[in-house]
This record gives sequence, structure tokens and C-alpha cells, in this order.
Amino acid sequence: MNDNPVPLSRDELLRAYRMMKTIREFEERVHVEFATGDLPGFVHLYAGEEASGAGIMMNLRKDDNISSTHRGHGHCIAKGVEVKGMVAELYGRSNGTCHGKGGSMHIADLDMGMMGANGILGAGAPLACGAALASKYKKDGSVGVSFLGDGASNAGNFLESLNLAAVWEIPAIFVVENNGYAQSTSRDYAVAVDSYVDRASGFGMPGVTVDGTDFFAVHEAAGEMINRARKGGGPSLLECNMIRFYGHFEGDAQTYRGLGEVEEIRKNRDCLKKFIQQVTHAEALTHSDLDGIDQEISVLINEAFDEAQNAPRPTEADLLTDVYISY
Amino acid sequence: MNDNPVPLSRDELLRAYRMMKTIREFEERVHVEFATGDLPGFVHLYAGEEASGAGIMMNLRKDDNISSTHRGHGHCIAKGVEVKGMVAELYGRSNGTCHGKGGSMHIADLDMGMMGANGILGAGAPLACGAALASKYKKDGSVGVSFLGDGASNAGNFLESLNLAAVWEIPAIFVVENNGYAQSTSRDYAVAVDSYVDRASGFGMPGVTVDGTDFFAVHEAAGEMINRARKGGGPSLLECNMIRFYGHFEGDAQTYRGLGEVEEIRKNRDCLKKFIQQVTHAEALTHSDLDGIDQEISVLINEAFDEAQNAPRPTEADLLTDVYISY
Amino acid sequence: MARNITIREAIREAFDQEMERDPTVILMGEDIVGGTGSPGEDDAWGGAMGIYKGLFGKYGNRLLDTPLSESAFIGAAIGAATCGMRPVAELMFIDFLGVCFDQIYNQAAKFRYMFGGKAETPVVIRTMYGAGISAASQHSQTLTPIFTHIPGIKVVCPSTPYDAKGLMIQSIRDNDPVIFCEHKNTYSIVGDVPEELYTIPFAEANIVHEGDDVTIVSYGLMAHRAVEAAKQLAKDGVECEVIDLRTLSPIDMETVIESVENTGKLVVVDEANPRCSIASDISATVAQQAFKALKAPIEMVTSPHTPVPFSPDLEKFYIPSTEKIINSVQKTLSN
Amino acid sequence: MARNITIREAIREAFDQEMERDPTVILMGEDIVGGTGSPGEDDAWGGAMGIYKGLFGKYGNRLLDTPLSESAFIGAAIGAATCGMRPVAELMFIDFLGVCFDQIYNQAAKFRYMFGGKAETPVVIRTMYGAGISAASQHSQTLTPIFTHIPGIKVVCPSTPYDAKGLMIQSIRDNDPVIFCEHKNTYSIVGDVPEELYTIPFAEANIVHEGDDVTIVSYGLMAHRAVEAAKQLAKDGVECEVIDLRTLSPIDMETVIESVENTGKLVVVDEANPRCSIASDISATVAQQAFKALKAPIEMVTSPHTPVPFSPDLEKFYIPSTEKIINSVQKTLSN
Ligand SMILES: Cc1ncc(C[n+]2csc(CCOP(=O)(O)OP(=O)(O)O)c2C)c(N)n1
Ligand SMILES: Cc1ncc(C[n+]2csc(CCOP(=O)(O)OP(=O)(O)O)c2C)c(N)n1
Ligand SMILES: [Mg+2]
Ligand SMILES: [Mg+2]
Repeated sequence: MNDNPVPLSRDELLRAYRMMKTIREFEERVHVEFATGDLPGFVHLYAGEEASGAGIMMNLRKDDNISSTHRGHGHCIAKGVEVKGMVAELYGRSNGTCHGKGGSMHIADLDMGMMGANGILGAGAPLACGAALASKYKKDGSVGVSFLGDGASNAGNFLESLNLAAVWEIPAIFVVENNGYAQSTSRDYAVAVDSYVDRASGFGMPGVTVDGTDFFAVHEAAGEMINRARKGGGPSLLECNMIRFYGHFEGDAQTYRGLGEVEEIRKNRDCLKKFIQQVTHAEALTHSDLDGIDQEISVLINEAFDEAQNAPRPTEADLLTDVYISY
Repeated sequence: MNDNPVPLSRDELLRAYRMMKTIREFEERVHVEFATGDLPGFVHLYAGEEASGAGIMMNLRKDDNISSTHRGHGHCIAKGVEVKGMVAELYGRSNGTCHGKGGSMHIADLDMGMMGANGILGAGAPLACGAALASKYKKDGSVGVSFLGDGASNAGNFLESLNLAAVWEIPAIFVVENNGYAQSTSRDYAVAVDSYVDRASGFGMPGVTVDGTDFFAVHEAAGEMINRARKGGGPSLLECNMIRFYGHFEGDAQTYRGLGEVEEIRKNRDCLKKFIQQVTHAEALTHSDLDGIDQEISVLINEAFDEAQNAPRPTEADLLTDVYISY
Repeated sequence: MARNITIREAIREAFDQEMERDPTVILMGEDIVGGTGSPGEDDAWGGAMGIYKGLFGKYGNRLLDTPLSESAFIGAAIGAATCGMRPVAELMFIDFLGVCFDQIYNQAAKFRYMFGGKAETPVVIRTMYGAGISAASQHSQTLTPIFTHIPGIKVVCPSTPYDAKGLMIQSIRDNDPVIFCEHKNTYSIVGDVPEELYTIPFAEANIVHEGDDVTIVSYGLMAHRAVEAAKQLAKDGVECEVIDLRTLSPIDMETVIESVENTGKLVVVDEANPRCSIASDISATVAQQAFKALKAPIEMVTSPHTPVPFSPDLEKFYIPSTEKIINSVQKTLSN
Repeated sequence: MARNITIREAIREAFDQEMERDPTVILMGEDIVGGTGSPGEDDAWGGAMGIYKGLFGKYGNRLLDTPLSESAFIGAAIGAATCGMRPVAELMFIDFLGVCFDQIYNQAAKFRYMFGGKAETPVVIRTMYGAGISAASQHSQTLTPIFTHIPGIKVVCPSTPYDAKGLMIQSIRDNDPVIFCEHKNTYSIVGDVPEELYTIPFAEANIVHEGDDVTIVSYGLMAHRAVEAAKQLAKDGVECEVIDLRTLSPIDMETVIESVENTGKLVVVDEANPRCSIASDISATVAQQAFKALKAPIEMVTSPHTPVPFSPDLEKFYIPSTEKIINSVQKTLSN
């Protein structure tokens, strides 16, 4: 354990804050816009879970690859996918990250090492293994990181991937973002084991559980795993215990949650509040540092939504392109 | 641990011996007949692994259900499937267990609680969960037992089943018959964990490893698990460490095996020899007891092969029946 | 007595009445109860579409929430079906077949044949298909042709509340594995449904619009579009016979052949991708069995050979529209 | 210079030469080396059919044995393909698609479209299909229609050593996901194969027997039976044009249409089950695009709508035979 409670440089802290805050503002705005009926499709918000994505991505390089989930906005932003393109994508516009063909559940930007959000639970795990395998041949020290929810941790494609990564000794990191629910199903009901450390052990892999609302805890644990993997030390599993502020998707009435549960977590387990408290208390950043960033983000998000809402829509001709590279 | 080295009644011991010896003779004869070119298809022999099937099946009732693997002859015989029908099935004759439509990899006899050999690795695990689930509704105290090889222990359908069985707390037993190889691939290469006890723990389930060439060790460990499951104690996993005498399938040149490996195991790790040694040493059975059974089995196997070789073949009309119950 | 209810309600009623009648009927799937083991409401979701809402209170643990493990729980439903139960397992979206398909086509569908006729596997797999709500490529597919290709599994696609109830009850009572495919944009369709239990036999297509000029064959949501097209065409004096297949396997080709023998013209409407589709399947059978009667090229109206796009603008062009059906009918008439 | 080699050797040579040329080509699958980590020979198996034998000595860890986890390793091949590699993953039997299908049709096949054209996924999935060796229901299926139904994946089915080598090299170099389907009863077929590297473009069917009376369309092993039928029919003065499709997706329908426009009669031969099959796909397209030229009902020769039986006696009746093809040709002629 590092003695310094906020063991990152000022620049890194500012970057981390910007990441988390951008995600938060992005998601809060999506929440609002979805309610107006303007945003099509299924939307799953990452609000409340920012410390996990940021804590991990702060350890990654551009040439590292991540595979994400249906709840992918935060991973995208943290991995460096351009926000304006993302918003346009959510609106299905032709200047979106995926030209409007993917939508929230399929935002990808391979140039940024973002292999895609995924509508199929657990399906990203084999893909991240592929990135990790490629790294072994390219010998570039890059890693593949697979994000999954607690629900997806029961999916066969994920479980097989754990074994495969360990057998091949590839630089793969599996991050279980355990927010306590898979849709309306409680993690305690559906996951037969108490600790993911034990699940990792069953595949010969080290596992660590951290408070996923604590950026610094995530950052440190992920850093160790990622560095080990870069040096040929093989795969590992990180469990981030965390919470989601909103429903499973926008529109979820959340009647499976306890009375006052959401209010309580917003109040006491907000990872962004915790981060602010940590960095200001340690006097590593000041409130005015943060305010400056807040304002930039606010401008960015406003612009992104304004532009997206006015962006061009794809036309019938776009329907038939991009199926094959050549046919 | 039971102090008595052979803690079964004389009748039970005779039954166990008959089971194992029948399997052995069946498989040795299949080996010979396959070499003549008369037996069609893929054939995977259970010779050398009899103590596992017998040790477990001696704990089962007729209304317990098992799901088997591609290496299923031994499980069938031990569960009570009629030998003559099985041989006819191997020859693809119309009086075979499955009227010649299934063959070695698909022998099933639902009336005997044998849910089928299976050509798809790991696919039997969910099916056995289904039997265990049905037991919970029927409240008949029956169990579902899934057999798998070490290779199949990396398959997603098996891994998902472990979690499902634990979540539902159903009377399911998973038996990993670890014979060290999946085809030519060594277990040590392909299974990332040293002990299956750890893999079971990863799914919140007790696991036990036994010497699968020791009938009594298997019998005792399986007995505890099965009794616990019958009483509502939930699922568990049994690893039987064992060996196969022959190749993966008939025709396998086995060049992946060490020099003298097969000779060594035949000499020192033959489960049948071990059983005979144990029961005669404990003076629970005499050699003449065993000889009597041997003779009966020899007659049975000879008759079964003679009859099968002369049995009627299915005709074109049979091709189109049995697809649907009604269409 | 019949009341006007939705497809959603019709399916729930089928479950309710069959569960009451037959204690071996059990239901399972992700969130079909919803909230098991969580601090809030007991049946918070009642399934992704709320189909099961209220049943948990009545039937308790005969409804089972499952972990996110489609291979395991659909396989368990199949295994339980061979052991005396009549399970209905939900595959939330048909798009997810890729993580559990083996249990369906290599296990359930083949047991009876492989085991020499000795197995019965009365399992129903309920699932949701189709585009139209911007759910994008992995939550909008039709994929009915993939199941139809497989011998040993029956494929059911209701389009009305009456059919949904009667076909669901038939599916539960049927001793073969059934995949019951509901179009996600049909749940709120209302129609008359008798209160009592009734079944609709498989392979009995429905003539939902009569006419002598052109035969239009379809199923599911597209059957509604076909009728809509027929109504519009009727204004111009074109009389279409619209056939709603109701089940794709087994399929009622007699009704189709008979109609084509009368009209001499065929338009097949299928929301699936075109290659090896239901549209091509029906076209091929007609080109083989009613060739002499055919007076014009067979027209197929399908989705294009692409994944389903997310953007509502593109999706609108993607799904076969009433307009496209009308165009195809007119094309066959101009021949 | 061309030599007479088998399909088995032709595929091995394609791997060998492409691996030598391109360091990003890697191979993976169960037992494709065989014996990794075991006490015996290093490459004891070289794959279930011995295809890879000898390559491990030359390319070492560019051949990877995998655990029995098709979803994970085929998905890893796909992921690696999006990260600059050109992996070839073996799905030992096409029948196993049910345990890994999601990675193929929801991931690899859709990336390019879902990601707005920005992804390249140059992965090859090599697999073995077909009946004929009493491997029974779960190891004898054809299933090519299921892949062909899916947009975004290319389906290749060689029938000769020449095609096998040229199509495999094309598949490896192609930037789209390819499923490369080899009939298990074709590995020992011999034919002339050039020593040098060459590619065969996709969607170029081969006219393997010329004639003006009837068009027979087929692929894989069945193309050989079709030629056999054509030869026998030629003795009676019936001239068949036999088309070997070589690739099912993309498909060369021009050649088929052109031929039917000349002959006016079509027989399609497909070892797959009949519903939503390649046979029905081609029939439907012809009934739509070459209707005017058709002079007789289209005949389809396929397996019956049943699983593959184990018994060699039954299997013989199951697989489309030369005799059945001849009968169908004669049927179209009598019309
Ligand atoms: C294979 C598959 N099964 C089911 C679903 C439907 N589904 C979407 S999200 C979800 C719950 C996911 O829970 P979890 O993995 O914990 O992620 P979270 O939503 O909590 O972030 C389910 C069941 C799916 N998308 N894919
Ligand atoms: C899903 C699937 N993948 C691959 C195979 C091919 N295969 C048949 S047996 C076998 C090895 C099985 O090894 P193991 O599970 O250890 O059983 P054993 O043969 O040793 O009894 C393989 C890979 C298969 N039948 N099914
Ligand atoms: Mg969750
Ligand atoms: Mg083994």
C-alpha cells in the first residue's frame, strides 16, 4: 500500500477528475434528454461507477485495448473516445462515432483501443483475450482489459476466457464491475460465490477486490495487475464493488431496490464526491482547480448535445454500406 | 473415513465387481472388433476408468439421472442400460438401444435414468441440472449427476452449470473424470488450476478429489455428496483422477503419451486389479466368487456381439421416423 | 367469453391457466420474476416485457429467476423436460441464441431421433425477435430461419392475441421442443381472446385477407403489414390473399400452394435477412410444387443483407414496409 | 509447377506459405499442435485431420493449442484480428457452432457495420462439415445455410485441392471474417495444385461440366456427385451443366442465372437439411430472377428434414446420392 493517500501527480489528478466528471455530466445529461423522448433505443448509464473506469484507464496507454459492456459510455470516455462523436452516435446521426449504425450499445473506436461496447453479456471477454494475445506476438507490452458486470460474471464466454487467459499466460485483465444487480436480479442471488477472488482462484489467477467507488483503491490495484501483465506476469481479475445511480436502463422503475437505497448511495457512496474530498483534503487539488474543469466540461457537453441534435441524419444509401470490406 | 477398507455388503461388492468387469470386457471386445473394421463411427473406450463410473453408480437409484459424455459406455452399463442393446447400437442395428440412430456417442435410456452420452463436450452438465431441478419439484429425493472429462471442464456450458446449480441449490453432482488428457492435449496444459476443489470453490460449491482408480475412495466420496444432495444440501463436485488404457478414440496413435506410459498404468494403476486385490485381501470376496461372475460376463458379451452382428439393419423407412412426436 | 386484450396479456393468461391446470409447468428466465433476493418488490420486473407480472404471487417457486447463463438454464429446462416437467424458458432476445444454441439444436431438437424415438422433450423456449425500436444490431434480429432450418424443433410466430394464447397453450402441451417467437412490436396489439383454455394446432395457416389476384405470405408483425398493403391495394381493385403462417415449422404449405394455384402470383414477406430465409424457403417450395400455376416471378420482400442499423432513420428503411409490399405486388401484376 | 496433391496437403501448403509470407498469420484450435505439455511428441496430432502436421516445427508458438473453450478461443481469434493479426481458428466440427456462435455472428460478422465501417476483422474459421463416416447426429451436419443467412460473414466451401489452396489463401488475406467449410469426406481427393501462392476470388463459381439441357448447382462434396450424375446422364444423351459454387456467401448467382437462362431447368443439390437451405436459397433467387427462362419446376435434392442417423445403412439413404440427382434431372426433363 502506498502511504500517500493521493499518489498521483497534479496533472494526473486533473486528468482523472476530468475523466470522471465528464462521464458524470455526460450521463446526467443523457438521463435528462432520454426523458424527453428524443434519444432512441436502450441506454444504460454509468453514473456512480466512474471511479472504476477512470481508476483503470488512468493506467492504460492508447495502444492498450479494452472491451466494454452494454454500460459502456464511461469506458469510452475514459479510454479517450471523442465525446461529441459519442453524443451524435446516441442520436443516431451520421457524424456519430459509428455513423449512427451502432448506437449506445455498440460504440467502438479501435484507433483509441476501444473494442466496443457490447450488447451480448460476457462477449467482450474473449475479445480482450484476443487483444492480449496479439500483444504477445507484437511484443509491445500492451494489455487487453475486459469489463464485465456481476451478471455477466456467470456467462460461459467470460468463464472460458478466464481459463484461456491463464493457460496462454496472456496480458489480460478482467474487471468485474459489481454494482449489486444484473437488471433487477440481485448479485447475492445470482452469483454463487461470495468473493470474486475465489472465482479467479478457480482459474489459477490472482484476484483482488476493491471499493470501486474509491478511485485511488481502483487505480492502485489495477496498476499492479496491469504492470504485472505488461511484464509477462499473466492475467488477473479485479472486482470493483460499486453502485449505479440510475436504473438498469433508462425507463427502469427500479422497484427491486430497497426504499431509500438510491438516495443513500447518492449521499454516502458517490465516487466523485469521495474523490473531491480526498484530493482537496490532501491539498493536492483546490476547489477552484476543479471548478475550472467543471466549466470546460459543461461547455463541452452543451456543445456536444446541441451539435448532435442538429447533426445530419444518415440516408437510405447508408443502409447498404459497411457490411463487408469487399464482397 | 470408514475404517473398514471394503465397507459394502457381499451383494454390493459382487454387484460392483460385475459392473466394472462387464465394462472392461465390453470395452476390450469393442477394441478388438473395431480393429476388424466392422464397427462404424467414432468409439471412445472407458477401459481403465471403471472404478469411477461404478463407484458413483453404486450410490444411485434407478430414478436418479445421469448425463454422460462421448466416453459413455461405462456410464451406461453401470447405470443399468442393457448390454445387448448397447452392442447392437454400436453396430447400428435396429434392435439397438436407439434403434441404430444414435450410435456410441448417443446411447441413452431415459427409463434407466441415463440421459445420454453426448457428442458435445460439457453439454450434459445443464441437462443434469435439469434432472436435479425436476427432482426438487417432484420431491422424490433423486439426484442428477453430470459426468465430464478434464477437457470439458473448460467448457462454458459446464462452468455456467456449476453456478446455476449452486444458485438454485439443486441436487446436482458434477463428476470430473480427469484422465489427464483431452484428446492429445494434456490436462496440465489446458486446465489453468491445479485442483478442481478450487474450481468448485469459485462457484460456492464443495469439491473433493479422489483417486479415481480406487473404487472404494470414489464410492465413499460420491456417497457423501449424493446423500447430502438428496437431503437438500445442494450440489458438489467430485474429481476422479484416473487413466485411460486406450487412445482418445479407437485409431488414435497416442504419440502424445510418454514412452511406456500405457504399459505402466496397465501394470500399476488398473482399477480392476486394485479392486480384486482389495476385496480378496480383506477376504470379503474370493477368487472363485469373481471367477463365477467372469464366466457369466464372458457369455453375455459373446452373445451380445454374436447377436448384434446378426441383427437386422434399419431400412429406408426408418430414416424419416422419430423426428417429431407429432408434426 | 372473449374480451379485448393485448398479446402481452394473452400470453400471461396462457401461462396462468396452464400452470393452474398442470403442476409440471414451470417458468424460468432472467428477471422473469425480477428482484429475487433483492430488497425491493418480490416480482419487480415480471420479465423484460412484464409478461409474468403477478404470476409469482400465485405460483411462487414455479417461476425461477436465473443467473445470466443461457446455456445452463435453457439446458436445464431441456433436461427437466426429459424428466417429466413442462418448462418454459425465456431467451430474452432471439439475438442471444448464439450463447445457448447448442442446447437447442444439438440437444433438445435431436434427442428424439438420436435416441431412437424414445425421448420426449416438452420444452418451450419463449423469445422476442424483430427490429423497430432502435435496439441495434444485437437486439433486433429475426433469426427465425435458423431455427426453421433445424429438424426436431418447432417454430411458432403468433401475430394476434388470439393466436398467441392458443399457440402458447399448444406449445406447452406439445411433446416436442418449441421455440415461441414474439415480435417485440406486437405486445400491445389488442384482439378478442376467449377466457377459456383452447389450443391452435400447428401448421394451420390463417387466411387473414381474401383475394384472387396475388398471394402474400407472411408471419408475425409482417402479417399485419401485409394486410395493410392488401387493404390499400383493394382500393385500386387489386385483391390480395394474405396468408399468416402462424407456425414456420411445421409449416402449412398446402394453404400456400392452394392459394398460388388460384392467384398464380406470389409475394413473400419476411423481416429476416434474405439469404436462406423463410422467404426463400417458401419461394423454393412453390417453385417446385406449384410451378405450373405461377404466372410471374416470385417476389421476396425482406430486410437487406446487412445487420440491423441503430439509427431510427436507417431502421425505417431496413424493415419491410407496407409500401415495399405494395410495390412488389404491383411488380408481379405487371408481369 | 503443379503437382498432384490432396486437399489435406493443399490446405497445409496454404498455411505454410502464408505463414512464411505474413508474420501476422497465426493458427489456433484444439489439438492443432496436439501434445503441448504432454510427455510424447510435440505435435502429436497436428489437428484432428492432421492438417497442421509439421507446421509447429517450423512456426513454433504461432500455432496454439487451446483448451476446450470454443467461445473463448474463437472470440480471441476475432479480437486479435481487430488488433492487427490474421488468425485462423479451427472449429473442429461445424456441429460445434452452437457453443461459440455468438462470437461469429454477433461479434465478428457485425463489427464492421455496427462500428460504422471502421473495423476490419480478418479472421478465418476453419471447420469440417458433412455426413458419411457414421459420426452420427452431432458430428455430421452441414449447417452451411446458418452461416450463409448471416450478413457480414463469408462462407467458403472448396471441393478440390486447387480450390482449397487458392480459396484458403484468399480467405486469410480477406479482411472480412470467413468461415471455411471442408467436407470431411473430401480430404483425400487429389488434384493438380500449383506450387506457388495464388488466390481464387470469392463469388466465382466454376462450371465443372458443360451442357445445355439442365443446370445442376452444388458445392463441396455434392459437386462431385453432381458431376458423377452428369457423366452418367451424358451416356443417355442428357447434357447437364454442373456449377460448383465454391463460395456460398458471396455467391455467384450470375453464372447460375446465365446457365438457367440457357437450359431452362434447374436442379439444386445440397447436403444440408432442406428448410431455409442453400438449395432453397438458390431456387428462390432463380424463381425471382430467371422465372421467364424456367421451363420446369425447380428440383431440390437435399437431406431429409431429420437429424443425421448413425447407422451406415440409414446414412446411405440420408445423403443425396448420384442416383437421386439423376432422378431429379430426369424429372425436370419429363416436364
Ligand atoms: C447473453 C445476454 N444475456 C442477457 C442479456 C440481457 N441483459 C442485458 S444487461 C443484463 C444485466 C447485466 O448485469 P451486469 O452484468 O451486472 O451489468 P450491469 O447492468 O449491472 O452493469 C442482462 C441480463 C444480454 N444482453 N446478453
Ligand atoms: C464442444 C466440443 N468441442 C470439441 C469436441 C471434440 N472433442 C471430443 S472429445 C474431446 C476431448 C475430451 O477430453 P475430456 O473432456 O478430458 O474427456 P476424455 O476424452 O478424456 O474422456 C474433444 C476436444 C467436442 N466433441 N465438443
Ligand atoms: Mg451489475
Ligand atoms: Mg480427459
